[in-house]
Amino acid sequence: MSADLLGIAIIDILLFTFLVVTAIAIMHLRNLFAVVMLAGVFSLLSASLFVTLDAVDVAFTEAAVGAGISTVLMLGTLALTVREEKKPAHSVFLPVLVCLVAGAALIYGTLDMPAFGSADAPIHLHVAPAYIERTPIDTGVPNIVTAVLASYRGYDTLGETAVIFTAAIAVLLLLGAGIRQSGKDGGKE
Amino acid sequence: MKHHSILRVVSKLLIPPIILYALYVQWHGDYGPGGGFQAGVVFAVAFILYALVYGVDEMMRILPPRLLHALAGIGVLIYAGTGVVTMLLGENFLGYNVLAHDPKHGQEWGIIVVELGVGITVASVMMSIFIAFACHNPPIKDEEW
Amino acid sequence: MLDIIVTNLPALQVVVPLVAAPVCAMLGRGDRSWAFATLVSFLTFAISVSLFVAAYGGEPISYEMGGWAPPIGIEYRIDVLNAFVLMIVSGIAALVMPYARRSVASEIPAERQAFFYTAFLLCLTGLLGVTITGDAFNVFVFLEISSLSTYALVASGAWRNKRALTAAYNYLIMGTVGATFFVIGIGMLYMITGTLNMADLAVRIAEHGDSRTLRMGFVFIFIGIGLKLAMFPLHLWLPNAYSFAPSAVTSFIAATATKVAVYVLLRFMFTVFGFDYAFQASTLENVLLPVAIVAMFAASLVAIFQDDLKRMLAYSSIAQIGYMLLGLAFLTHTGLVATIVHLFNHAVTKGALFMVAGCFVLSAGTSSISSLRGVGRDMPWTTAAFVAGGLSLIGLPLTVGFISKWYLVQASLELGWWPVALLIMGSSLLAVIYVWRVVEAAYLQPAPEGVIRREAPLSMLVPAWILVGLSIWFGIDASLTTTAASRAADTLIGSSQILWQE
Amino acid sequence: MPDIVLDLDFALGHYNYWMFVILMMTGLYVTVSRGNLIKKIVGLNLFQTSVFMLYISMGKIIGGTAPILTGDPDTVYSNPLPHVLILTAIVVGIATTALALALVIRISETLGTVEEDDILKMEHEMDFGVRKPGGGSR
Repeated sequence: MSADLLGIAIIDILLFTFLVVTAIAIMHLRNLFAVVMLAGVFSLLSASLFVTLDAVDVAFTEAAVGAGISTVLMLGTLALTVREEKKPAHSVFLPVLVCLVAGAALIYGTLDMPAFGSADAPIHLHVAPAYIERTPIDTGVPNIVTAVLASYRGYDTLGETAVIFTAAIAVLLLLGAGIRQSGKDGGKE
Repeated sequence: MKHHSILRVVSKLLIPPIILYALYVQWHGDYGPGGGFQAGVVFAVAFILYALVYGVDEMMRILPPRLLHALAGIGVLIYAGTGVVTMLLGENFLGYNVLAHDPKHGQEWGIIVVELGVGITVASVMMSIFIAFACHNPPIKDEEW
Repeated sequence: MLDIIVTNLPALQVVVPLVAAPVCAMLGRGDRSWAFATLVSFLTFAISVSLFVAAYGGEPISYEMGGWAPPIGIEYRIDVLNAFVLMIVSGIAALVMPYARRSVASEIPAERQAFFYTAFLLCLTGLLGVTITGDAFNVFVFLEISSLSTYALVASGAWRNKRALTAAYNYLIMGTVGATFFVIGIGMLYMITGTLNMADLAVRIAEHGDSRTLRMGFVFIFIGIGLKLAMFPLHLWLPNAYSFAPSAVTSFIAATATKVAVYVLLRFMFTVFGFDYAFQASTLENVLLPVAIVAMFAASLVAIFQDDLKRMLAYSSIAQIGYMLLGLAFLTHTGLVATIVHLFNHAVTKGALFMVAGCFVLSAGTSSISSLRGVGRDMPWTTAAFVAGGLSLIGLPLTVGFISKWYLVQASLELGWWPVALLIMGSSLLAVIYVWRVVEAAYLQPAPEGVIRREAPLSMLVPAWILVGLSIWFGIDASLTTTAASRAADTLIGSSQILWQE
Repeated sequence: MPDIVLDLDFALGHYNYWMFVILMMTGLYVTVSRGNLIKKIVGLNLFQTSVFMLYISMGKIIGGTAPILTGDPDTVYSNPLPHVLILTAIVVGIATTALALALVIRISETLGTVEEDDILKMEHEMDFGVRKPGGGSR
């Protein structure tokens, strides 16, 4: 078990190093083109982390959304706006303070968390085994994630579909219905 | 990008497999990773690639925005409609058990139908959003890139 | 057929507006989608009234989504408290919709109106979904439906004033950070309990006992909701969002969105965490009490110096949220009743006042107080509605505002906190000043030359006057609201099973 | 040396929560400190993705596999519920991003800038009709 844990730790720490480097680069670079590309890289790296954590569905989605659609939309926005960030002029004291306090609170909260990967954490003992046991009996769908997503917690997924629909309505309300306009959509219709 | 013939040929070769893959992900989500959401995104990406190479107008000729907007709503209606049907059949909202003769099959049917609803909504929403972004007159000209 | 509808009423409460939204988007033209959305809002209100009647009688109603028993599936759980909030939300929606037609026609271009009404329905769906659910993660999903549509609705004020765009953007950033904090908090709770159902969470948290993870879970949920409800000093998004959004949107979200956030806070504090939880109690007393009092004064003071009527009302909203949090900070039954009663009272009052502001915007083209000089003669009914609403905001007897303040003062005196009681009265004086500024401009100053202002159309005046009427009706006879609030407080306290100070 | 061994175990059991906290705070920092509206959104995405990692890592069981039934009764599956929650959260994330970017496009169109400092200056001008001391807007 411990060797297993160490192995995972090494892969994790490697991926994590990449993630941190990417995040810091995103923070410092002012060429937004590069920033968007690195954000895509960040998503891909996190997708591989999800694979090592057994979350294949999530990894798939993160890769498709974070590195795919989200990057396309970001690039589309850059094409319509600017590609260079201005040098920040204001003080960084308050943001640093906010992040330090929030980070410290989070670290404090992790201290009583059950150890990573342990099979006897409360999270694995209550509802989750019920899903794993009941999925083949109730639904006959081998992918438990699909069964939980579409059936046991299907209502959440309806909400999720509604969120996506909301995004479409919101974008259409803001940018128009996608029929090419001759003038500027500045709002003086 | 009117003159890039390599891009045009390669994308023509790529787009059909991407669509095929999207369909695979859609229908195979019960067995492996994937499902309506992922399939919808992949499907949308195929058409976005098409639009990037051949132009948004060309894409809008195949998929008019009005159709996409309607489809986005229809996906939600398919999902919620499944719930309404189960209610009419005497179960709770989204209780798929009553959709077939035995509960297990009912669940399978229910899952397939709602995943289809998710897939339709996600694909058409992603494409509508892309079109809405792309159809905004760019203040920067193409040559400046 | 009828019994199918009756047994599925909890699901229908949310599903009806949810299904209506895509249909509304497909209807196309503005008038048709408006008529449809109005019909749906009436239907939703009817459902929530029947749910309230059912929940008022006794036991909470539980509805299992998909037929899966909780905690496997998602549960809807309706007791007096959320039935009450559901009724507020859908009732305000049913009044704002008729009001919206003329106001929206003047502020949103015709070809976007269908999308506008769809977003409105989605916002209603989200708020109802947050209120009705008994599942912690489901709260997040529906919170995001309502938030995303609200951002878009706020931004659609850009056709009148382009600053609506940046207001919506700032709201989006702060709201999303808040939602993410909320998700972190839920994650921590889930981590130590293994469940997401609220009732189940409560049982397992009690078994689990105090831990650092639980504490931080509480803190992150508290801050996350605090951002959504514009708790001072996390309110920075609110003034701009309220003042630049289209008038119909402002009256709707000012009357409902923050109320729903207060409800979520109550639900998590009492039902999920339980009240004997010492860390929570000390947080309330040491953090919430000063925050609430500062909000009451600082926001009211800022309101006095605003020139824009909507902006002034927005700052007053922050102060009023302070009152609600104050009632919560007392940790007594009376304090809780004050919070819940004020939830209703402020929704009615502020809904009416923002509607009046929208009437001014439609007729005078502006809501700047200095350009509303002499408007009392041109628009007597609208201005009179403002005066009545303003009196309720101040808390004069025979208005609902008085009922809220009465309970707040009583709660503070019960604890012997008489300085707090004095502070409540002091902050009411500030309200007198900012309401008076408008009254003075409207009645005592001469109208500017050559300005023609017509009385607002009936479709806008009637909803505003209905709300004003409600604020007077329930100010004279508060038995329904206070009984409901008292029972809701009982359920909250009962669910957290604690020893009270009384 | 039992104490040190214990600490190592503790660290091994918690290090990845700490990693995610660092990533989260980087994201949050980019969101609150940068003035460029697009970069703020990128920061928000980093923040959210790191929260997703925290969720997924709590569902992991050492020696477990992805929660897709294999038919072998001895298989240990990792917890599927966090995966489901995060799938939903990812969708909410992209919806928020799309809306935020649409807002940025409109802001850039109407105000001609996507820098917070410039926007604040302009709004100051709109409020008071004078330029804020210390530099003109574009």
